[in-house]
Amino acid sequence: MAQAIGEMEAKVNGTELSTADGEADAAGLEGFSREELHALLADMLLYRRFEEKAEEAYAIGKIGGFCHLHIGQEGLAAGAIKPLRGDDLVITAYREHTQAIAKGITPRAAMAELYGRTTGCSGGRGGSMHLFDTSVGFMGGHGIVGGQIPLGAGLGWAIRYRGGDQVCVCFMGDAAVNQGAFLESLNMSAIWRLPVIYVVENNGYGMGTAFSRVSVTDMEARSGACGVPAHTINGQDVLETYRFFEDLAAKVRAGAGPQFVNALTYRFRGHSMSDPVSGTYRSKEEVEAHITQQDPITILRDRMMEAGLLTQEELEAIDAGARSISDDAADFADASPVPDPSTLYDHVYAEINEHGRLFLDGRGERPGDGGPANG
Amino acid sequence: MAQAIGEMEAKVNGTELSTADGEADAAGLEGFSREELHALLADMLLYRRFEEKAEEAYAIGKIGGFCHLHIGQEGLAAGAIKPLRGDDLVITAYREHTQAIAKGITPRAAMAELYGRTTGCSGGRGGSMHLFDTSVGFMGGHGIVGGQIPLGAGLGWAIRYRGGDQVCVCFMGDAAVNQGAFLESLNMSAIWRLPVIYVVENNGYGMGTAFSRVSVTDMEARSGACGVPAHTINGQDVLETYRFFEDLAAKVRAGAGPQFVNALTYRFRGHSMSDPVSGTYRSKEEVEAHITQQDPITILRDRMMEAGLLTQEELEAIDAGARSISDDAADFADASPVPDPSTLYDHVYAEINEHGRLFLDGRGERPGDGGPANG
Amino acid sequence: MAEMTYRDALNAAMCQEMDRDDSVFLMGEEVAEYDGAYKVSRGMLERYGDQRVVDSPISELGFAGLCVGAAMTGLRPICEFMTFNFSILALDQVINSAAKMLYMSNGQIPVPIVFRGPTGAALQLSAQHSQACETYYVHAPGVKLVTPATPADAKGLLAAAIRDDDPVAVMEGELLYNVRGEVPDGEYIIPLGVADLKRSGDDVSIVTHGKMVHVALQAAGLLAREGIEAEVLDLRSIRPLDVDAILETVARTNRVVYLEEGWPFAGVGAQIVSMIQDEAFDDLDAPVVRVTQADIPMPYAKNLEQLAKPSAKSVVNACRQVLYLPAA
Amino acid sequence: MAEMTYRDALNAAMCQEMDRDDSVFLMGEEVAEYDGAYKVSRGMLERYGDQRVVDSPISELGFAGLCVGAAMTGLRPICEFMTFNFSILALDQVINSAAKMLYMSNGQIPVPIVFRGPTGAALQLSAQHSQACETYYVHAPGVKLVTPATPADAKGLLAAAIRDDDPVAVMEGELLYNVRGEVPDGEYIIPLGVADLKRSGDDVSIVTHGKMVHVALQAAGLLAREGIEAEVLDLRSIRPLDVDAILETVARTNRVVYLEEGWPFAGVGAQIVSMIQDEAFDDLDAPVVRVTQADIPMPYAKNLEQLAKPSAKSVVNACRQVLYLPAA
Ligand SMILES: Cc1ncc(C[n+]2csc(CCOP(=O)(O)OP(=O)(O)O)c2C)c(N)n1
Ligand SMILES: Cc1ncc(C[n+]2csc(CCOP(=O)(O)OP(=O)(O)O)c2C)c(N)n1
Ligand SMILES: [Mg+2]
Ligand SMILES: [Mg+2]
Repeated sequence: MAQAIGEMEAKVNGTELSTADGEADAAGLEGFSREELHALLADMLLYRRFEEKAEEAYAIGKIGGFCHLHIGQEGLAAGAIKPLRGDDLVITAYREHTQAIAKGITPRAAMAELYGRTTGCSGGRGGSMHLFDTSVGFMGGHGIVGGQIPLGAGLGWAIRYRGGDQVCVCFMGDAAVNQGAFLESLNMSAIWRLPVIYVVENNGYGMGTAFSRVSVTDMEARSGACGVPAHTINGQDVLETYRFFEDLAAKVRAGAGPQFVNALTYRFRGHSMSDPVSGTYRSKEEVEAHITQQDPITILRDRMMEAGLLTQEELEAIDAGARSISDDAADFADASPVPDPSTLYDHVYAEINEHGRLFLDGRGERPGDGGPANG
Repeated sequence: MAQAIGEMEAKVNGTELSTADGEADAAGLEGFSREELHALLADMLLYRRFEEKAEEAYAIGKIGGFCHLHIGQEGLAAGAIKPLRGDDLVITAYREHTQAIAKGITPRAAMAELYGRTTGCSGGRGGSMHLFDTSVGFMGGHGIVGGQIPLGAGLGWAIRYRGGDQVCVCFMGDAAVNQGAFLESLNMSAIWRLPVIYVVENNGYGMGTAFSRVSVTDMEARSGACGVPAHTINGQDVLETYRFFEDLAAKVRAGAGPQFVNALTYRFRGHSMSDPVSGTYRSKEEVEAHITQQDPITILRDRMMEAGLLTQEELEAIDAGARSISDDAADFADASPVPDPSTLYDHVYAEINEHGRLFLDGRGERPGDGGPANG
Repeated sequence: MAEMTYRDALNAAMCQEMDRDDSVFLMGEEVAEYDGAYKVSRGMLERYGDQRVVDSPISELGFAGLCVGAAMTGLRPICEFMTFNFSILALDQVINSAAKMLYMSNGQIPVPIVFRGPTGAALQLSAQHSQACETYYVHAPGVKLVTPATPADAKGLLAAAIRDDDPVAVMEGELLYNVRGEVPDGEYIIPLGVADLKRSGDDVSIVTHGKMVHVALQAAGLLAREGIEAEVLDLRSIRPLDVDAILETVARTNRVVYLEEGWPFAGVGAQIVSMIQDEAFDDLDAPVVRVTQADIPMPYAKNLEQLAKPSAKSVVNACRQVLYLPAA
Repeated sequence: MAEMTYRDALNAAMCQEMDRDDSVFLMGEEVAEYDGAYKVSRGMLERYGDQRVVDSPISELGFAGLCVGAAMTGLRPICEFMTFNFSILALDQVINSAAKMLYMSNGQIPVPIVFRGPTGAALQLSAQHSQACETYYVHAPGVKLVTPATPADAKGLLAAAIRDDDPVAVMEGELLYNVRGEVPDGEYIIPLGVADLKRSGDDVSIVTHGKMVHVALQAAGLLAREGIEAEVLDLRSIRPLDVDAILETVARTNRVVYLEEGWPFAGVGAQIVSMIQDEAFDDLDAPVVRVTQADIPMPYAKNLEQLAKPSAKSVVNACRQVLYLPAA
């Protein structure tokens, strides 16, 4: 019953698109132009290099706090977000750097946010877990496990309320389905037929806890209680993922109502930069096996090469591009100013009342620091 | 898909035990002795008369606050609780007077609690929504919709932790399954195989909202997400209910793990004493039809009479007994003392610390009232 | 001016704003078909349809979060909690989403939402249904809070809350819904952050908010019979807070009682006292005395409940205390 | 006496109590196989098995409620929140179940539960992971709260909390886990409600709790260089509150600064100030000054975060302020 990691692997391996099978691979490329394939590869390589750069910057103290890398899961950022329209909305948890970039936040703005600089997409106030850019429909970056799920329902509500045909894609981790907010949100989405696609990035673990230890059912069963249709896809196969989301988004746009996607994937790094890659909860071997056999980038690369759609030189050029964009993002971030201390109290409230006092830090001045207060 | 009230009726009527079918009735009595049948009838009549007495007392201001009557749903109090052992635990919501009596709280102690008297089972501090008696395993009486569900899981946890073979029966209304606490609790019960029977008293409505308006699935589907087996029973048939719970409790005692029971029933009165019996949300006709065709007391009475196991005289005697117990309970309550004002601050904390101040009502005296404070 | 109930004034404010702005909608338990558990939204389903007046499942965390999400796109939800007691289930979305969103997003995402419903005790509803929830809402920066005490204030403050671009909690009172009073016709807005002197007096100041305003006025009446003139300052808005009005009344009478229906520990009154001692230390002729609910879960029994709630008598005695007079 | 970290002292307290009482168990996210997100429960799974050291799903409301339910039968759960930020999701069970159960049941059902985990900010964890949650726990009567600042206090207070028959929140600090100090060997209990004078001084009192004790001591060191002797009173327990110790230090120095890491509005400090002005009005030579987190959601950027947190410098200046000296 429990969806153990072994079973998950079996499923991932069970798809037609096993890397060992040349013919199936060729078939898997169908419907994508050479340019499209190159673009997807470039996207994923960028996400990978961006995260590696972040890792590096974290190690030398340029980035602080919690930092959760998406390495290994890039197929989902590209495959689920690239088929969306610009005015579609994405909301997600804290492992969101690459999703933010996929939706249109520039690597510079993303990296600068990780560095806590004014040029960051959240002005340095949000940090790694709270990237925002409403102009590209990226609605954050949320840190409370499950907290983004009702918000995602609300974004869908707003779309429907205004009669729009956008969709909202709401990502979450596998552990988030054990939060009550999941039930409440899926149920409301179902009764009001909201245009929301809930996507579980099912990497098999919530921190050090295997999903099979906190659930006796398969992930597919989780949305059935509320009547939201469930789908399982191989998130390591970016092409399958892309096609699936292209299709599903069209259906939801046309009024199919909320959907639940169980996207199988794997995290190649520790839970956050503070956590080990493996430990009692998953073996080194398990991680190694996934890195060698289930890397979404390798899978696409090999298939493109086998199909004669990618040369080693092209690959190197793409990778060099990804690296240089990431280096540039880091340089840009590093050269950007830190927030001005005088802005400390900005944006607590949108409307600074003419009447009364909103900020209670003393009589217009904080003891010691001299920070301002609305008097 | 939605389990509308019409469908619910169909199910209720679809059981073998239709009141119109004399033969099936006789069959339905199988396995119950004359004494047992009389006892169940007496129990339900007592619950009915008790609630009617409470209704009366509320009307003349002897009972205050919110008062939610169980009238129409007595089959579940008797059928689900009477088969339990004394050391089994019951926890429930705020519509719990008859469940409390079924588990062993005396009508006197229950009524006195409604009256807010010291002789009440919660000393007059809890009131209608918060009846408690740990000595009979009745763990309350809780007012936050869904709030008792994690508590019920915890009672089950404690039973398992101590290696006991009791079961915990945790009641809730149909509307409570939309609370996140429901998902979280059922999931934990499933992964830890807790000996808890979750019972939805499915009367089709949460206040004025039909279940079909807040769910696109049938109630049965609700526990599937977490892998807790679901059962649907006709809660208006006390014998079916009794047999079912006798059986299920034995299975759970033997280690079957948590269970989910969708017990179909109907509320004959308004949501609480402050609400109308019918309105835009359900018609007078609908209520009338249920009262005439789906009264658990009438159903049992008719079947006993048809089977020659109950005479009119016996019925009258039983009813007179029920009335006199209820009258006595009210008289007892009315004659009981109200709490002594000096006890106002008792039982906020179990341990009154020797050090420090726990109660912050001034310097040992509240302004004005002269209430005490722990100095 | 028309006389109407507090309940109808709230209804009028919502209708006024829904008429002028399509982005306003109302969601909550029983708000539509049932006309509201306390009939505050009577007739609104018929008038605005089921897309703008929406019955939610009993999922406080979920529907509050859904409303916050909708507000992130510029809609203006009115999120009704049947009572604020139940909103404790939703606090994560209030604090971690609504209150912090604007700051985390560097000003990109205002959350123009209203949370409203009754707070505090009614009559014998016992411990889980009688809680005053102000503290949970005002502790976090990013949320505003108003507590109308009269029908006119109900209309003006709720309308202002709906127009405000920040999350605003509007805490009402079950026992206030039937209170009648004059309410200005037509569009009527009371800016947040403006206290209202409900009664003038030179001897002592009773500062308070919400339904306790009526207890304060009653106490002032009793005091007047003894020749003591109490000023009753209704804060109306706790955040923003009309500090100037508080300091003025302190300067005028030099003696203050803070009255609230909630618990004392880290209550609103604690904040007000702390602010007064900080900013008007030399104006006080006696320590500020707080009158609050007894520091206990609300008991059911009528006599105990009465004792546990602030009464006019307890306010009178608190006033006498700050005047160094013996208790009455 | 042995030197150990705060983390290990907490571990020692839990082991001490689990050894002597089978009814004590530990539940929370990652407490077992992962040894705790912050390794506080290191080795406990191995020592006590998976029935007593239990990894929960990420279901804060659910597992907190489950623990309360278990406590209703007399078990003594230690319910770990990975951080108290996440416990906002569980507040309904803390307030409506744990805090009110004993009263509603007329004394029949004590709830001997411990809620523990880190509160407040660490380093650059941003708005949703940096909140000090004291106010949410102490506002409701029925809950106790302790905030150990040193390894010895961590051991003694956590053990006392586990033995206590009431719900006790034990708020720790991520930044405290590595702090080292002497800890008494063997069974060690510090009664709740006893403040600890961490430093003596005649000129000014810094009253504080939790990890701010270290900031206060740092500030006292700086002040000493200027010849100002500050007393540092660590409350250790917010509820029950050692009122006598506070009044004594007020009487001694007549000048008080309250320091806490949480927000000011209706914070713990507001309550303490209100209590002091009520009970020691004439002992104060200056208004009590509060030093708190800036009244904003915690920003991520390092420089802003530093500004937003109370610093030794801000405490020094607050002390100078109550001494009517110019800022340093
Ligand atoms: C409500 C809440 N509880 C706990 C945490 C701490 N925490 C952060 S991430 C995480 C694990 C989440 O796992 P999953 O949802 O599977 O996402 P993944 O990290 O695998 O992407 C936990 C326990 C939190 N942020 N919020
Ligand atoms: C969390 C919460 N939200 C709202 C309420 C108000 N309320 C009390 S009972 C009720 C309806 C519950 O319906 P259901 O669960 O079906 O039980 P029934 O009353 O039919 O027995 C509501 C909305 C509450 N007590 N708690
Ligand atoms: Mg995961
Ligand atoms: Mg119901």
